Amino acid sequence: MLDRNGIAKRIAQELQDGWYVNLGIGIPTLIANYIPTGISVEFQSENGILGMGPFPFEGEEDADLINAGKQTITARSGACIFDSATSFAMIRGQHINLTVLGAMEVSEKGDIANWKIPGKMVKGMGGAMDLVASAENIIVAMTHTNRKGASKLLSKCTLPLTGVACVKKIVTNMAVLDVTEDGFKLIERAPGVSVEDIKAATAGNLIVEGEIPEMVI
Amino acid sequence: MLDRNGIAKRIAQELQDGWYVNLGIGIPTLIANYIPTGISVEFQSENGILGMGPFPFEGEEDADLINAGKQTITARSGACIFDSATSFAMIRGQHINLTVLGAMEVSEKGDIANWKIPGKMVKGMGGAMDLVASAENIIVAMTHTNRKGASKLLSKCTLPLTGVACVKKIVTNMAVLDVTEDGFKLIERAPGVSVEDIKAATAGNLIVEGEIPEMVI
Amino acid sequence: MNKVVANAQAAIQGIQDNMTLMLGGFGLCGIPENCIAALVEMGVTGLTCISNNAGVDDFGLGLLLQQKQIKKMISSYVGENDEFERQMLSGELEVDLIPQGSLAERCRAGGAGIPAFFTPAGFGTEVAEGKEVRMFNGKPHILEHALTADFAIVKAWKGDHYGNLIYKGTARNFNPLMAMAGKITIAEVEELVEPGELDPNYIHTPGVFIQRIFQGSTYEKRIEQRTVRPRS
Amino acid sequence: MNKVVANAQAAIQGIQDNMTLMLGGFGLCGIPENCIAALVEMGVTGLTCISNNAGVDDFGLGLLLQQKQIKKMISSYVGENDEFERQMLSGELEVDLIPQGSLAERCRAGGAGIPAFFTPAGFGTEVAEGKEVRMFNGKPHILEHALTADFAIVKAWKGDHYGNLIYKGTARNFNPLMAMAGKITIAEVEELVEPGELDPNYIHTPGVFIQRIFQGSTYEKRIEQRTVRPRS
Repeated sequence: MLDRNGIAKRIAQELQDGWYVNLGIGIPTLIANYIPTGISVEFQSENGILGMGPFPFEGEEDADLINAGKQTITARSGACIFDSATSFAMIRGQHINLTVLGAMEVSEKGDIANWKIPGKMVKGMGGAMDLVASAENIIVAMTHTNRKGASKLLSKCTLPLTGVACVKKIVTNMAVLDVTEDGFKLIERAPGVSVEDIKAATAGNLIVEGEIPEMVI
Repeated sequence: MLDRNGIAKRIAQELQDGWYVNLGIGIPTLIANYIPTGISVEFQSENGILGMGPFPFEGEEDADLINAGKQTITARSGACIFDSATSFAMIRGQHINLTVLGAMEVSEKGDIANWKIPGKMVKGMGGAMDLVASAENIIVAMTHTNRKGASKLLSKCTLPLTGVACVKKIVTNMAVLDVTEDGFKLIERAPGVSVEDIKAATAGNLIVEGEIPEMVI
Repeated sequence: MNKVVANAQAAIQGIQDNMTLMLGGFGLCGIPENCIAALVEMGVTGLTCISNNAGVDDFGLGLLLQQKQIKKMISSYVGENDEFERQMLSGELEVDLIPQGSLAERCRAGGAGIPAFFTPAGFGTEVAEGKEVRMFNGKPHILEHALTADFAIVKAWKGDHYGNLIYKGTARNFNPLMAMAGKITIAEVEELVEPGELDPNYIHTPGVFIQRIFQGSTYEKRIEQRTVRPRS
Repeated sequence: MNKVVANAQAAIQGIQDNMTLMLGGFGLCGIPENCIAALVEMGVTGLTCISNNAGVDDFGLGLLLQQKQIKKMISSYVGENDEFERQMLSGELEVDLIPQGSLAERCRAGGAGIPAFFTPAGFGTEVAEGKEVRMFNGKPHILEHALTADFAIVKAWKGDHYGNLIYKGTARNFNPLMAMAGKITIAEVEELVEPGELDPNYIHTPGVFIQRIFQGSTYEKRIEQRTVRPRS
């Protein structure tokens, strides 16, 4: 089983040279720490910066320079700042090559739910609905099951949707899966996790074809 | 009868302190030379400048600083530059207090035609359609009759329209007229021009109520 | 064309109960601190506030929530505020949650005289309920309408007497869009400069969108998530 | 992420007959002179060109018109070009005239993933023919669709390797909007600078919109209407 950093490391392998990438709050944010050597990617934060750098050194925090998670950040050389409408013009206009975000549920059709638990939690969708409705390439980073042990990969989402038929790939603590027309297609197993484990933890339709390799992290 | 500068001077009397004004090509441009003392107005040019100043001194022309008529200009202190979408956001969003433009024809309903003579002349509408569709306050500056002596104030426009029911006031070489529900209402006569002269030169419905004062220029 | 007013109290003159306000900022970054404090002092109630977030319990719009001055929030994300969640779940507070990009574009549209536009964001979700759906390029889109406000209140870094504004860093966010969409727009700035000091080529918000401007005082600029890395 | 190419010839690689191009500029102000010259040299034909104007007889897009490389122009104003008028009236050239604000907004929409929007501009005129009309706030509006292009070609003052751009004065005009709307966007700049030289806070076009950038040579920057005032 992977920890949060493991999930981030595995997703980082998907990055390609020259990509612009939007990383959601939580596990996705960690991906920036594991960019493969030899490639150059730029991170966009939807509150209005492209070319986001690492966290500042202590004492150098700037209240006027934060990411979408409200964390203090730095700007890399070659960064640029813009307003929220321009930021979502980039997103909606498909100028961002990859979006990685967390989810509470994903369906085998690629539907995603991550913004609301009726009656319990309503934080809002933030930029997630714009991101998932527009991005060509969406990877979900999440644990395979929730805190109660229930699968988060379902035949149909039970929570209010964030987007429809949009998720292309899922990387969990247990597996890498592609969302295909026929359901979740198992691509890789996490170290020490068997196909049977993944089957048991996946409520939606799981497609297992041939030998499933273990991830190389 | 007024000359071009006379028309501009008369329209300048309509300016109010603190207004943002868009001046069309031709006679309207001359208005900037006659701003009443004691008031402050800012001129917008739809190619992307607010706070347009006078023409530059010879030798100080900047190819990167022009107005919508492609004339070299200067920027006043407090000016700002923006792109064409922002420029028309100002116009469409009714942030500009007054638009003055020329016309080939105006109807008694306030329709305006100024961009096309089918088969003969098609220069395009430029920003005129956006301006007339959006501005709350539109003054047309033109000669009362065309070169052939035909009236330009008609019951109905014969040329392709630029906008519908939008013109509020007309200042010609002969008169000042308001566009009302019932037609062209005569407000002032140009020096030396009689009401009869104006009646003869106006093809659309002309309303003359009481004594018509002569303009004070 | 001098739009300078003395202070926040003067700037918010005319804001009345039950009005709709837009307030710039993302989280606590780029929020009009002085005007928010003045609104608390003024005690105006029944407000509809359009703002990406709702502040935190004891800062930003959270201060207006504490005093129950807000009837309705129109936001994209409100997850940092317990009092907000309490008022919302209890039904005291109406909430309209909008995708962040749609919120930004709807404010811009309101200022730009675009009454409505199509966006793919929210199709197939609660957000699309009751909204027109249309296909473009084989993909479903929903029709979203422009937002405007009786007063928009924005925070900038520098501004001049004409209302020309420059923002700093990611404190820009929603401010330039909301600045366009207020019937009256108030700008509070950290530094009020003389006309001519701002380079016309680098102004973020043209003065035409601003009706009142003042230099705020004692900006706290609170940081929500102070994240740092070790010096190696 | 180095997007620099050697010159205009390298930048326009891949532009083929019958493609749709967007070209920035207002009149002759802010036009991509180097790329236009390279397109003439390349001899590509059947082009649909989206540009606010059509240049003058012997400069700007007029050069492509002279060589009959343009099949269709999509513009708002073309009044400074006799050859244009001749080709249009004779039927050699298709022309789609669009209100300037709608043209700007349609380019922005194309880049911003907004497939269509409502505007009041053109209602009741030829421009509205065949277009959906809808009332908003008691006023008729027409539905306009986004514009995109196979290649957008823009001209900026300064740019860096990432494609971040800064324009100068009113040479900005349509360039930032068209930069957003090209499947591939080429930027030619007067000065190519090292990353980090441009202040992130004052960049007009974020590099994400640009695929290729080069430093142009020998800008003529012809003035259409040289207007001056006497020194008093």
